[in-house]
Amino acid sequence: MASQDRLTELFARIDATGSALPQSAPLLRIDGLSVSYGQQEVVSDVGFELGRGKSLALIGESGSGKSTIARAVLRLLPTGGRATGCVEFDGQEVLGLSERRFRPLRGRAIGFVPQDPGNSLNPVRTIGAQAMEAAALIDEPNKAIRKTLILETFAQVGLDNPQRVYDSYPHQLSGGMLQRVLIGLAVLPRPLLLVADEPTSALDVTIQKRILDLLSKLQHELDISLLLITHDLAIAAERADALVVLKDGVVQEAGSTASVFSAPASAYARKLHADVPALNPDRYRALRDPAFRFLGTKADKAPKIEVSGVTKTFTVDGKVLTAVNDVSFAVQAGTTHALVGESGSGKTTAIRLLLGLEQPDIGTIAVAGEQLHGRSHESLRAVWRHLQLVYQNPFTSLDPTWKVEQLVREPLDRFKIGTREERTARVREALDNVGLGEHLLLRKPEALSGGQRQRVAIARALVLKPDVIVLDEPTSALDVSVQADIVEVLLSLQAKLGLTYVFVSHDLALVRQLAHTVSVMQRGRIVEHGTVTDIFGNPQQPYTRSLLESIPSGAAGIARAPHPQPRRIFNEERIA
Amino acid sequence: ALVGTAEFNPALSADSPHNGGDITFLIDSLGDTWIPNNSAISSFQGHIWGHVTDKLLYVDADGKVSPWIAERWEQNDTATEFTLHLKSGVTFSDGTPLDASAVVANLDIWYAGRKSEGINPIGLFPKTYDHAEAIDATTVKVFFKAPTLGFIPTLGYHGSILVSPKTLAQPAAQQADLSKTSGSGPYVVDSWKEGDFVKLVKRKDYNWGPPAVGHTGPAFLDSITYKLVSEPSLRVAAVQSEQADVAYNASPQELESLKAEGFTIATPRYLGFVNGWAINTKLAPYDDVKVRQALQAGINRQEIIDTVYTPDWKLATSFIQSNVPGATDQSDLLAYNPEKAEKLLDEAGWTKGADGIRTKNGQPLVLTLHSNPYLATSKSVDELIAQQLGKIGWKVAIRAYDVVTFGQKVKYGGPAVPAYEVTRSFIDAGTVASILTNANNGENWFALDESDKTLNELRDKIAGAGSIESRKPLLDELQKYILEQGYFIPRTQIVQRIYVQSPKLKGEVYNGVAYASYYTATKSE
Amino acid sequence: MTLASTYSTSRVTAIGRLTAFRVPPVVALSFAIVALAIAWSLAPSLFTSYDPVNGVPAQKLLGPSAAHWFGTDHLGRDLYTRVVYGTASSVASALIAVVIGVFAGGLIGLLAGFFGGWVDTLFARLVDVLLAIPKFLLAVIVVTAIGFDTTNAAIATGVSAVALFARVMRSEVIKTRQATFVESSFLLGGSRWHILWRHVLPNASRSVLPLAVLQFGDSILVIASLAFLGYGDPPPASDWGLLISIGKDYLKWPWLVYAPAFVTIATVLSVNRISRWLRKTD
Amino acid sequence: MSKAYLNYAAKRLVQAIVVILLAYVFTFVVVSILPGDPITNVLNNPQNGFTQEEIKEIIAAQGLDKPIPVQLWTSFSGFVTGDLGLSMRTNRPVTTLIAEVLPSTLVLASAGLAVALLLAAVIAYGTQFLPKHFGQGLLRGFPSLFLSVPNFVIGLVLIHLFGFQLGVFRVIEPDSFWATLFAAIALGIPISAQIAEVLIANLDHESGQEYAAVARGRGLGQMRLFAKHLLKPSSLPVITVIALTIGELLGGSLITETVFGRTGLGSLVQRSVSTQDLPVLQAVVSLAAVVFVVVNLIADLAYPLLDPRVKLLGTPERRPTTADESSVGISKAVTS
Ligand SMILES: Nc1ncnc2c1ncn2[C@@H]1O[C@H](COP(=O)(O)OP(=O)(O)OP(=O)(O)O)[C@@H](O)[C@H]1O
Ligand SMILES: Nc1ncnc2c1ncn2[C@@H]1O[C@H](COP(=O)(O)OP(=O)(O)OP(=O)(O)O)[C@@H](O)[C@H]1O
Ligand SMILES: [Mg+2]
Ligand SMILES: [Mg+2]
Repeated sequence: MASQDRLTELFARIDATGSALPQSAPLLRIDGLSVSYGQQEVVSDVGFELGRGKSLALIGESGSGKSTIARAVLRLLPTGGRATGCVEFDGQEVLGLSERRFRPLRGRAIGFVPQDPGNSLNPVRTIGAQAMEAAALIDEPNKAIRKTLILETFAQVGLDNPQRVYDSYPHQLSGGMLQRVLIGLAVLPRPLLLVADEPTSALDVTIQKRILDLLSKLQHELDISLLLITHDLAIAAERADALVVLKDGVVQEAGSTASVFSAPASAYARKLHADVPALNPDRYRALRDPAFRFLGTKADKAPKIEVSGVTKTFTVDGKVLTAVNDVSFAVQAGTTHALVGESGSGKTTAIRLLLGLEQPDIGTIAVAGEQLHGRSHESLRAVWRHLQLVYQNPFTSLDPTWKVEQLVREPLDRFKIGTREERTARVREALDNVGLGEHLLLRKPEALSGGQRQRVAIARALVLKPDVIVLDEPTSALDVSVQADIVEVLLSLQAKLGLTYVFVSHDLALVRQLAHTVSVMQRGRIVEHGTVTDIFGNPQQPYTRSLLESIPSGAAGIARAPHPQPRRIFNEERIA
Repeated sequence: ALVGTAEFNPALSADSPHNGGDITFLIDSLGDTWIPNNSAISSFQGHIWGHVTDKLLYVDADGKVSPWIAERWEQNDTATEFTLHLKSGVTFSDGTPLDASAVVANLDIWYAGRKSEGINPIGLFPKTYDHAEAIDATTVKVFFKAPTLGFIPTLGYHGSILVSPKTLAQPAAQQADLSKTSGSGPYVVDSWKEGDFVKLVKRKDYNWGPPAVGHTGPAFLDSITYKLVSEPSLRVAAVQSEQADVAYNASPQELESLKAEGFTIATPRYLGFVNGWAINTKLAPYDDVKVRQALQAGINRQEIIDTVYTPDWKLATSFIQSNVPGATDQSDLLAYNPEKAEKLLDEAGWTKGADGIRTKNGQPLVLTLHSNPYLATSKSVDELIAQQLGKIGWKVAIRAYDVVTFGQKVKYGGPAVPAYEVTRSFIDAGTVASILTNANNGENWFALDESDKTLNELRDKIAGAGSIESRKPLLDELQKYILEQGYFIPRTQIVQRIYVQSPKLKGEVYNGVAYASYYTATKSE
Repeated sequence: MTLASTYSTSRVTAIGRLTAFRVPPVVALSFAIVALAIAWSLAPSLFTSYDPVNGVPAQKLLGPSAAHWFGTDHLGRDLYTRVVYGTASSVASALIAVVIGVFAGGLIGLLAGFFGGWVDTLFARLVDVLLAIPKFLLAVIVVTAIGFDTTNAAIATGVSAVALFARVMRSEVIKTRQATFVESSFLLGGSRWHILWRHVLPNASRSVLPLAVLQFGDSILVIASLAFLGYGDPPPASDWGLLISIGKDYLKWPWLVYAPAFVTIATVLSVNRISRWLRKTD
Repeated sequence: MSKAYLNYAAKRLVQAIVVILLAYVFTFVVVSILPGDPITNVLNNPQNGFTQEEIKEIIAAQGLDKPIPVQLWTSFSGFVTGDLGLSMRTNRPVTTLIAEVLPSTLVLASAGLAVALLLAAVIAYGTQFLPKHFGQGLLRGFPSLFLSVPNFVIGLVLIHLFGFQLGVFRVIEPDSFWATLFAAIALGIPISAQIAEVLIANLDHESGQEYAAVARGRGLGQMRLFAKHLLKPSSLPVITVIALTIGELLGGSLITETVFGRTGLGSLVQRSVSTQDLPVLQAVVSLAAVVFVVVNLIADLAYPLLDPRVKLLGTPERRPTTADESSVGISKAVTS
């Protein structure tokens, strides 16, 4: 293999004794790796091995040190980062190499696919100019041939019009296309190892699947080893031969996918497994199912929320864009209705209309029998008293200059509810309901974790004791474990207080866990709706089916497992 | 024929070693407009006008009047009619002859200006002027509505510059362009730039210099460049490093060492009032003669010279400069005597409080000073005096305004101006008395109006005096009276113009208003 | 499952905050210098035994020595003492300038950014006009219009900074106004005024603070420049700019320029450092 | 894009014209608050000996007794038709006065800008190549230091050192090459600090961007990374900053010209302010505003053409960079 020769040559230059290694030796061996930023050690004594042509997934919650390990391997730690221990690449210790001697390895031997495609290409240079840099790593003097190679690679990663892509600036391409470009650039010099740091987390579910498929395909076709970083256990299990589970920079468990996935030995890996919605569709059944009875009462009771024939258009740069097109749905009191669909399908717009934050062009909206459309903010205040919203992003929905207590108390003050003491009591109660302790009362949002912030946001919505809470992807910015906590909080509150939820998400697995009824949106329209069992059990629309197929299931991991797991039920549903 | 004479001028003959050369004169400002009437009395433009134009008469540093363009003159007994006899053959640089009609045109515009065009009259030209007639090409007769003894000295004053009638006929905007102005002086304007420089070159056919300076032919130096450098220290440093030949208005502090380095320091005193205060007698407590006298005695004038100035400055001996004809020595009235000052203040009821400041009826004894913006050292003197007066219990507040604000806010007898700082030149001491009161459009310096009989009497007698001799004792009495009364508090004799000059440059002459003329100067290599 | 579980993040942020508030030595030095300047302006007599106004004329223009740290001036006054006594006016005038800039500019920016529409258009054009006139030129004209003294120079400096603060405030307000938490406050029953004062203003002001500190240093310089051109207080005031301006007439005795210039530079540099540090820790 | 761009350009142009006209009116109002004028000053000086009647007559002849709005209208209509009137101080046409001094100021300002850019580039780009601790810390300290030194002190020191001690230039020839160079240095230093701050902040920002790490992952060395990736995006916002420093250049020339004794717009302003020569002040301020507005207009119009990222948003004044805040010169915004 040409690339192998080149590499051998390269190493010969680096170290005359280093090339004669048996093929069976691991391509990448990490031992006792610790990384610290300043005083703070964020990765401690990590070790694993990755064989040639194999794949290994690093998994763990946010901040567990996954990216740090990846960067330590590539020696791209940001300023202040310091790595100690041993990183062996192809039998050669590389951590101690000088930058000058290590640099030839980058790109040529170790390719890198970053997490966020949007920020990973220079915005002021064309794709082609940047691709040429990658092509320069091939020993090919002819520029025209290099360009042909680039275009071929673009085609190989599934870009339809390689020449157009070549001439474009990054901002002219979609996230999915950019990620393909990046993968293309990484594989172009035919590296031995590909490090992919959460290559799909910034992408839509449907695109996510395609990208992962592409990576797997390339890995096999080109015989590349893959170090895949993800926080999603299901993805890891589907795509990797071996797993390394991290927490706080410490390895919790490592081994073949089959063994870790099917029989997690550590408590942390077990929890991680349990928290992935796709793997545990029935986790909250006990909390959720009692409310199904309300669905039957349609005839005798008016729905709590009724949206009918609502259309909303925006005019952007003279072009008319129909964000929500003739949307109708109804929600019974005490149940959860989910709006699902890919990004840009109009979910957020729909609920902004529902709250009266936007006015529909046509159509009517009623909450608890009260008309919402065509009303001013002032006149809606009374409605909002009983209708609250939890935003998608917990980092921007809380005023960073306020303390937790003030934040939760604000609606009480604004709506002038109760006496001082009563308000204080209600603030405590609400915080208690979402599981936040009193010691957080005087903290500002920046001193809270993402999960804690989102709980504050929920507490703030709850403190008014509203009937309806609208949740716009309340957990999409959080990792699975935190998401699981929040979902549990929401469901137990619903069970306790009989709340009505409108739940927006693009994560069908999550919706499957908690919703009673579902509307599937595509390009502003509702293409399919029904109870959660109908939609998931018997999807009618190809669009719905494609969404469902995109849910990672850990199937590969399970296939490798010696004993099938009971949680395959969901997978079978999908296949049906 | 005249051109011919110029060529045989002795200064041009081979035995003169110093002919030729260019000098650079560093000046702190080049003033504002160049309309001759509006700018002639500016203390900056006067330098240039002095070389570019001539005057009818010459007034030397001692105030002596001598012929120049006017070779002779006569007046009638009542001093209402004057006859001037002009030198013949004099021409302006544009070729126009400087004859009687040209002089009449100048006299007319000095008196009246062309106000609607923005050409001002010369403010100090006698307002009694009636008209002038050209009797023949070289004789001018000037008529006044009232006796005007001061007319003759005025002709040598820096405002009275002779400019070509062609120039005078131009509209204001043209006159304001210096290069379009023609005079009859030994130099002509070669080039200039507003706020930057004026370059003068020698006029080769010049042959009518004032006899009093001992030379009448063309100037020796080829060119003089007046260059604006606004920082005093830079001007001096440039002369020190031989980048220029003369620095104007240096800081007094530097003079000592410059002298030691061999530079020529000239501190000519102009004819005029000394630097000092005209006291506003309407404003309490300065309506009390004892307070004024205390002020007179409470100032240590020697210390001012020692600290702010150098020995080149002279102690004031009267309220007019000692070189003015008619000035008398009143030094004993100006002696520093703090005990006397304190005694006078005690007598006037101003008693010292715990903080050292004197009070009367709860009012502190305060003197507010407005530093004269035209005199760079004024602030330092004020500060020093504030220290001196502070010792005898006087509180001194200093205000410093720019020229414009000063003009707006600080006036003789103004409501918040107890002491107006005077820096002012004049040619004839006879004009002094009439300025002091408000009669005949006087300036009423001490806000006395007509209330001081003695002063009025002296004023009238001086104005009516037929001859210089009979006027002399009256002037002495006036000086004594004003200083005794504490109407005027002198600080030092004024040196408004300080010249630091390269030792290579020699032979310049200072006139009655302390302008340096380089007409006679030479520069060695 | 314990819902009250706290995350490792809390540990991380705690450490983060500690490191964030640990003051680097340069910043500590800067604080010390600023503190000294403030002390000088509050109680100058504690720092020197000489008289700032009355000197000993016989001891004029002495070089720096143990007795006179910065030497003496042309009237025999101790220059160090003059610097110390001039601090109050220098510091106070810079404060005045900052207060004017922050308040007038902040208010304009706040209203323009929050209300938008014609209010914004109106203020935006006003600010554009102010910005289009060079800052220093504007200050010179304003100080001429209201008269020459240090307070007026401070006012002029403040006026010339209004546009800057208006602009920064406006863009911050617009940024904040679009923040989710503002809309969220509407949903929680907040009125426009409540949101303006309690949400928009505090958030938008966060980035104005370091800028105000920076402007403080800049104001010292601008006021000194105005004093240098002769638009400051009359003697015997001894503002730093005035001292430098007086000193320039005595270039033979360079400490008359360098000593006050050094104090000015040290103070402004410290203030800039502090501003930079504030920005980082924000 | 093209239609949107033209739209945007038209809007910006109209806005620029409005700002210029408003600036004229604004200056007139401020300037007419100034006490006095050169004519009254001369007349009021007792030494010049004018009588009250004479004073009144002259003032009326100059039209100075008319109400302010009338004077504004006269002057404004003159401005719009290109007639700037006569200077009250020198009695010469304002256009002539400005034409005389403009070249000198233009030379100084462009030299100052060149010095500023050069210094800023050396400092900012130097931070990319010097060893982390010592050299970088030193270089990074420069902008703060430069911003803390009064412009006139730099000038005084340069004159003292190079003009007198070393005799590199003659102080009385401020227009000579070396004198101009040193004046440009004095003028450029504070401005270089502002540009360097922005550059450094941008460089830090860009090199911290994911794409820089990815490019390095592609095997690029520091030199290539800088030249190919960081240089352009970090330098583009400087265009906006430079446009904003035009005002500083003109304002700074006021002091620099005074210190170095140059005759230019700045010293013309100095002389006109001290005598309150309204027509000249009015003209210079308007000229400064026109220059500022035009330069910024050009920068705003050019920016979207140079930076492919920029999308033209509805409101024209939203700049792609952090122009808003950087007008202080401090790259506050750029860092955010
Ligand atoms: N440049 C840095 N300086 C200081 N601390 C850092 C830096 N980068 C990361 N950290 C810290 O190191 C820890 C590990 O970060 P890392 O980015 O490796 O986590 P991760 O597992 O990739 O998380 P995520 O899933 O959010 O990407 C975190 O606590 C983080 O705050
Ligand atoms: N205020 C607005 N002005 C113009 N277009 C808008 C506006 N709000 C939404 N849109 C457009 O309407 C469409 C639907 O947007 P919406 O935010 O409702 O999608 P979404 O389903 O919530 O997507 P995501 O999953 O990314 O949050 C998008 O194309 C969006 O660009
Ligand atoms: Mg990561
Ligand atoms: Mg959305």
